[in-house]
Amino acid sequence: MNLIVEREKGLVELEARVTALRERDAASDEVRVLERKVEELRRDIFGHLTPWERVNMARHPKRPIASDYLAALDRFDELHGDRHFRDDPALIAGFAKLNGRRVMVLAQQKGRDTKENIRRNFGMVSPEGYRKARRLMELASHLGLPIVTFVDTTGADPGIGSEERSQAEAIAACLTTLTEANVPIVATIIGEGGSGGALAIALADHVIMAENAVYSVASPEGCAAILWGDSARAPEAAEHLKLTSQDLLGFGIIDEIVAEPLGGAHRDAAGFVGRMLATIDNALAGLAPLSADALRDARYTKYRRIGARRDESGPRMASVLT
Amino acid sequence: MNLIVEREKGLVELEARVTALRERDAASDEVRVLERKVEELRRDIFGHLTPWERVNMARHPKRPIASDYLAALDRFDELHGDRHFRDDPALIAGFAKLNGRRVMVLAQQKGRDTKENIRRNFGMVSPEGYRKARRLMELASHLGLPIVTFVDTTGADPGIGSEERSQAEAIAACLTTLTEANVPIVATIIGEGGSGGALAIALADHVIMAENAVYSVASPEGCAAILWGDSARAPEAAEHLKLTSQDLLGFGIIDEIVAEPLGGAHRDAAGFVGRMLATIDNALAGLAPLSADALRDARYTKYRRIGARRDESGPRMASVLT
Amino acid sequence: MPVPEWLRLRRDKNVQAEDASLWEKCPKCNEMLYRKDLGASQWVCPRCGYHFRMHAYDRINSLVDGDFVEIGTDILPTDPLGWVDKRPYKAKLDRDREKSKLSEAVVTGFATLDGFPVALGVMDFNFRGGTMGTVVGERITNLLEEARRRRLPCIVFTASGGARMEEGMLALMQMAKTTQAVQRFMADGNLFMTVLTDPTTGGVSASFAFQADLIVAEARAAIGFAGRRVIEQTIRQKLPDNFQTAEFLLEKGHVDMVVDRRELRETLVRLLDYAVDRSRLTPTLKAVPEFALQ
Amino acid sequence: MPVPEWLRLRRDKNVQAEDASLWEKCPKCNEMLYRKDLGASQWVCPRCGYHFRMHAYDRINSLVDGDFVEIGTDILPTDPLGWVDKRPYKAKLDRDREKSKLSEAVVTGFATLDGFPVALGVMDFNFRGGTMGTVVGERITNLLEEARRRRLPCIVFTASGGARMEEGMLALMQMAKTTQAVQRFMADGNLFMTVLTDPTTGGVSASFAFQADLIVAEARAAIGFAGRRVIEQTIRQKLPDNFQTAEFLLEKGHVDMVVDRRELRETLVRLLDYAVDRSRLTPTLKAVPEFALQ
Ligand SMILES: [Zn+2]
Ligand SMILES: [Zn+2]
Repeated sequence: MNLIVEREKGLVELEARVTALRERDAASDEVRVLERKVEELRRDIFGHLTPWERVNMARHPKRPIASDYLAALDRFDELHGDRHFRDDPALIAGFAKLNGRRVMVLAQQKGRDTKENIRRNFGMVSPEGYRKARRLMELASHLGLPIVTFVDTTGADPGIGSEERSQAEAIAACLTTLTEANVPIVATIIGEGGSGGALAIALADHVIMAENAVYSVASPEGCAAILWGDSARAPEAAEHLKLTSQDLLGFGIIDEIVAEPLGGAHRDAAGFVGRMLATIDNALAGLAPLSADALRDARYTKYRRIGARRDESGPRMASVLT
Repeated sequence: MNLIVEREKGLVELEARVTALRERDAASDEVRVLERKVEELRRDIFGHLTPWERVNMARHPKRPIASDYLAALDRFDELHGDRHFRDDPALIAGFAKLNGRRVMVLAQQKGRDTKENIRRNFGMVSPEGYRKARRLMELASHLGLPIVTFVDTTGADPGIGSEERSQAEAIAACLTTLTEANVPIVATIIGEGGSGGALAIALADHVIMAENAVYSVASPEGCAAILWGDSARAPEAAEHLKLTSQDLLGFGIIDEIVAEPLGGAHRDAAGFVGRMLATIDNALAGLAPLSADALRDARYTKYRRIGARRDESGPRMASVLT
Repeated sequence: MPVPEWLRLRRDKNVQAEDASLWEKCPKCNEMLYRKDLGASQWVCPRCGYHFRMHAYDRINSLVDGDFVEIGTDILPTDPLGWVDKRPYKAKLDRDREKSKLSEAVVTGFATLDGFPVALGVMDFNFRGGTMGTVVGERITNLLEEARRRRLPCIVFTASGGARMEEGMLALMQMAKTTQAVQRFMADGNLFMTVLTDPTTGGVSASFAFQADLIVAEARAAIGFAGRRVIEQTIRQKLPDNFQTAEFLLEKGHVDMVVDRRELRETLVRLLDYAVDRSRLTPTLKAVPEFALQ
Repeated sequence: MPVPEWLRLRRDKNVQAEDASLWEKCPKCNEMLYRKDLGASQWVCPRCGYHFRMHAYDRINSLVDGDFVEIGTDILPTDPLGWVDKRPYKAKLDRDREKSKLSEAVVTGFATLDGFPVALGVMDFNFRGGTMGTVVGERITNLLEEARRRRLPCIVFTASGGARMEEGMLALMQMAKTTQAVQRFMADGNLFMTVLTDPTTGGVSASFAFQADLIVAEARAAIGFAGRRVIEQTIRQKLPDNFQTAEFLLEKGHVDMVVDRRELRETLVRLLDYAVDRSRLTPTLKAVPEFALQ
């Protein structure tokens, strides 16, 4: 069960009571007292989220998912298929208009219910999905359309079929194609950004993260399993991984955070989605004047400097092994 | 049963007898008489091959196949796989040296026996094979290596899996990649050149054809089935299709013919293979000085002029439909 | 072969194949349909949505804003192989010309779609089963070259049984020719779109049809490389009903979208609107026939 | 962390991990093998052909003609996240450094192979399971940039459990960094080759490992994206033995060839001979360390 959903229960009840009372008599003392209590409760629950609570927030069943963002665009027309093997429903892609701007959108799509989650493979993309993404990145380059991505996945699909069709190659090819792209790229981390499966569509000129989204080298469960052989220690791993938006802004791995309402994006989904789209539009406006070469050079430098540390006192050519 | 194999039977017997006799007494009258008879028989059987006989010659079970040419190269190292789905044994590809020249080789490979034919799918290439070819055409372009191809297929694989993985797209992509290639391309038709499945690796700067090879818009069986609903009328279709090397040289669809010994390439396989390789080497030498742009322009023009017919007396912009 | 037919065609927007009967039976729901109504409904059965194969000029009329400036009408078939089977190839051409009111299996030209100037090619199954011979290859190539010169988007509707047998290897070489033309066209940054209609197979599918930036398939169209019968003979079993349908191909990832004919024009306009920067079209490109006659 | 180790390494060509025992048991055929013999046979069991994991310096010694000029030794790990679990990350690094006689999980530098000057990177599973953190990412990137400047072919031997958890997202970003470096390197027409050794998974396989012009897999190596255990947990069944082996990948078309370690050097030289025009190498590029120190 989702931690946040658990905690919200009392709050949601109380909020309903306040609404009901307010309808009867908005000025009553009882309403005012309860309103203050709601406020306190909210701050109490959501004021200082731990990393593990953020992970739960990012996985909240009511959190806006890719389709909510797509629905809020001026217009969206889905394009399908990798032209070779399959259309992967875990990755939605297509032409869109965002504030009148023509763009190519790539999005990892979870389901709202079990049935859709099965169809969407819980947002875990298969090689075909990455190959569709790659094809459309190239089309965007060809047509001069900026690329906008929505990242929301625990990680790339780890199934037999995905290994048989080279998940590794599919992800590497996406990274290569984003490196080559001659158009602006804006990536958003809207929920979970898990591992290479997320990065495959997040190598970008500008990376925007929802305040309570998480973005990490591995899912906390995966990290705990790898390091300690025990995925139940995920909360502890989350603590270590520095996967929150604030952490990542500090490291220069993301460029911008879109604040969420206290209690999470789902508490004002339409408002939050709108702010996210406006933030994307703003980033695109900033990148629009840049030439293809300038974009690619800046993109190279952006990633080039992450983790570059040279002990300048040491020798450059250290040793000759004979 | 192969028509040529049938006809050869008496001849092969007679030749064996001559050889045996000659060992005993090379100068005997009997030997001379028989030698003359062998000569006559050869001319009788092979002197004027009909198109259908050529089809049978192209399919002769002893005819040199791709692996015979590969074995005669200075060196060959096979490269595998489309990087996505499968390594297709019907299409062999890899680095080679030909008279010291570094080249990329792509070859359709039939089997010598039933077992190998099943493994090689009778030389009918699947989408994965064409995608491997395409990948290595791109690698050749990247490394500046000329591309040499050996065509020998009844046609592209017509199976369910090939349709499911878009045989059409795979062939079209090969044609596109050969169009873009910045290196010389020499194609050889060594046996059967069947339809789009052959052309996929035969769009080239210089096309060489073995004298008794055939190259056609469809296999004679396929053509007869399409036009008359009766594949048994293949001999008749062969007559119509203008699929012989002489016909195609006349149309400007191939550039050069390598003569075969009377009775077919298999009657002097090593010699013929050597002459084919020398012819390829010669063509490569001719193309080597050309720049990438010059190659591509000449390639464009070469195919551009095939079937271009304009009734100059007629109007250029004919009609406005309102 | 001069142009008299075209003059007639200008007047009759819903010209159809030789069968001049007033009624057509829907092969899916068996409804008897009045041909005139069918023409008005883009040859889609109003009862069950069945898509009849459509005549090239009907197709063009259903798409373009106003004028359609046809080009390539001076590219006409000959008989390069001197082919004679039951009848001479030339006689087959004559009959198809008569029957289809077409000079060959593709019509090419310029038009605007909701104001977007485009180069448009439309193949027609009524002429030699939409097979690609030298004329189809040359007209498509010519269209792409003219579109490239003008930096116009190009849309080709495919409908083809494959390569034309009666032109032998000259027909096969049109795959190479058209592919090269598409590659050059696209390398300049131009948009190439194909709409795959029933049926699209063989040499056409394995060249320009599947080479496009965007591939739209018309609902329920049969699309593939090898013919259904060939595959059935090879594997010696019946194929499932949905095999090689547009919907099957969508699931297998081969096409960008499947569109009902009644929504096709609107979809193409929307795709053009995404892919082409309308503001960068020069004024002379906005009107037909001015831009086409440059 | 200065360089004393390297000085020691120069003298001992077959340096191995901390276990200094004289004997090693073959895990496949159970033969007891004398370590010195194993070193001489490139860590391949002479009885059954089992490939032991190989130390980076052993690997380099088994490949290069003479000198190996190491670069990037001044790129050294820090503890960017301040990670402490059972032990602090820094302590883990210290232990691995001691145990493996390596300063990090990849060794990079220049050498010649049968006269071909190459940029060479060799990962080592003995250091943090060959995981890619900032140092691996930076050293690989640095190697590619230096090779690009000199127009040298580049060969990287991979051996990796994936991204290094203890460096968090900074580790993941090395996928982007190395991929970009490879793309730039290859865009200039240079040759990039990878040799996938046991094991190659996760972030390394999904970046530079599978991005190469030529991908050689060492016989029987385990190669994939997701770890075997993760997949088994996901699908809740045992995987077949050959799953994710080099041989399995060859059949599935993912790698160019599978090579026995004993034939690896010869194979790489042959591939270089095809892919690189030896005559165009300038004389200064033919010798080490002159060219490397430019
Ligand atoms: Zn109906
Ligand atoms: Zn052993």
